[in-house]
Amino acid sequence: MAKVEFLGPLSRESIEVDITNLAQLKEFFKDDIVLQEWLGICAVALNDTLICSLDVKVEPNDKISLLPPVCGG
Amino acid sequence: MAKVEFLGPLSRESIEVDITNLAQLKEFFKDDIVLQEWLGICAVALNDTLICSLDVKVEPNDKISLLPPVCGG
Amino acid sequence: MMALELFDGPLHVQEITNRWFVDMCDKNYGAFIPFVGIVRDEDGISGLSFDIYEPILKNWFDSWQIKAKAQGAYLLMAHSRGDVPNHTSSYIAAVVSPQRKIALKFINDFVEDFKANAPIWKYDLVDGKRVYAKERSHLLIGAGLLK
Amino acid sequence: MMALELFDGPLHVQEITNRWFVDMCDKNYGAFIPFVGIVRDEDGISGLSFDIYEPILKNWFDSWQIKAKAQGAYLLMAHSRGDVPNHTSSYIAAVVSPQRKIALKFINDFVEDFKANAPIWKYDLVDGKRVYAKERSHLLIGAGLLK
Repeated sequence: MAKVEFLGPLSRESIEVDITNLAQLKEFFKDDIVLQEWLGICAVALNDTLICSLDVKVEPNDKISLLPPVCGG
Repeated sequence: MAKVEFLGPLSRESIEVDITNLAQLKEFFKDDIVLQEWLGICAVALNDTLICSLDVKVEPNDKISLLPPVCGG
Repeated sequence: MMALELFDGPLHVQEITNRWFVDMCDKNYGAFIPFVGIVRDEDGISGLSFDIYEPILKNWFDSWQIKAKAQGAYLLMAHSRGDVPNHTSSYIAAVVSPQRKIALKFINDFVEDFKANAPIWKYDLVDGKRVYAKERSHLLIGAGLLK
Repeated sequence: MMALELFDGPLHVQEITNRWFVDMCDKNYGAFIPFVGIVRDEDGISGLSFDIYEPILKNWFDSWQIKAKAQGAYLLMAHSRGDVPNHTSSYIAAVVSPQRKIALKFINDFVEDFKANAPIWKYDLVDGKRVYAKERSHLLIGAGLLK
């Protein structure tokens, strides 16, 4: 199972999901109305590297992080 | 009499000169071989304002400063 | 010495910048430029609050440190976690370099890229509550991938 | 508070920058950027030495302060007179501004213009003697007028 973290203002507990790529994660979230609002502005990291394609393979024990818009300083 | 200051590495005592414009100061210095070497790179201030023309009038009690190339910091 | 330091609450600016100066002054760098960010009293906030995702922040910082070292420079950074009251500091970035122009360029580019890409979330503190500063926040690369 | 401070010998960097920070942190500026110049050990020098022509330096500084205030910013500067050993500081310039980008632009432009136009003469200290740093120095406006 891969772990999904919801960072910053997403403020949700992590979950575990049984997926092999990010397209499946997109499908997994499609009925979550509240999260849909955020997904349009969230970036996605796989094992702490930002990802730009849904085709990326997800292995068991991978960590996926959802990152809302940032503003440090 | 106007006062002429030799700043920084020029390292000379100030002098007083009886002139009414900067062209006369140029004339006054023309036989000073050592100073000629410096004059090509020195800027000139009249009462602490940098000057770009020899036509500027000089009044008694004016202060003229010769400023070699600078490097602060 | 750590080049990236995270603290709970406001930064002790003098302790941090004094320590960095002492650590750096005998390393034959010619310029030391700290950028100190101070929380402004505006829009009725009592302060700001921050969440940080450390693994990606460290990767981001390390990639900048490699860039800096390639030009003979070195970067330092401190940031707050949690609440930071008005008129105190939440962020210090610094560069040292043998050369003035490289130092000035790095402090500009490093701070600007920090604002755009460091995985830190900012909240206004309003009536004791955290309000996500969504309008002032910046989309990261790949944002919207799962929409 | 003086915005332009001149000292005999090396600058007490921590005293100066700490004091500036304390003076400025409650004025609702969002960014404080000191640039600290440190004397590098190079070419066999034991330090640098400086002459300053204060009247024109003050005019130059005041004209920059007017520019800064027009954009809501404020400048501070300290410089050494006389001898400054290697690995100590001869020069600190700082800007405070409500806005980060204005502060970053000012510290760059102010320091660069300082290097080009401030009436300060630099000497290398070599074997206890002052050697004018002619090759590293910059002609002022109107140079050569009396040649």
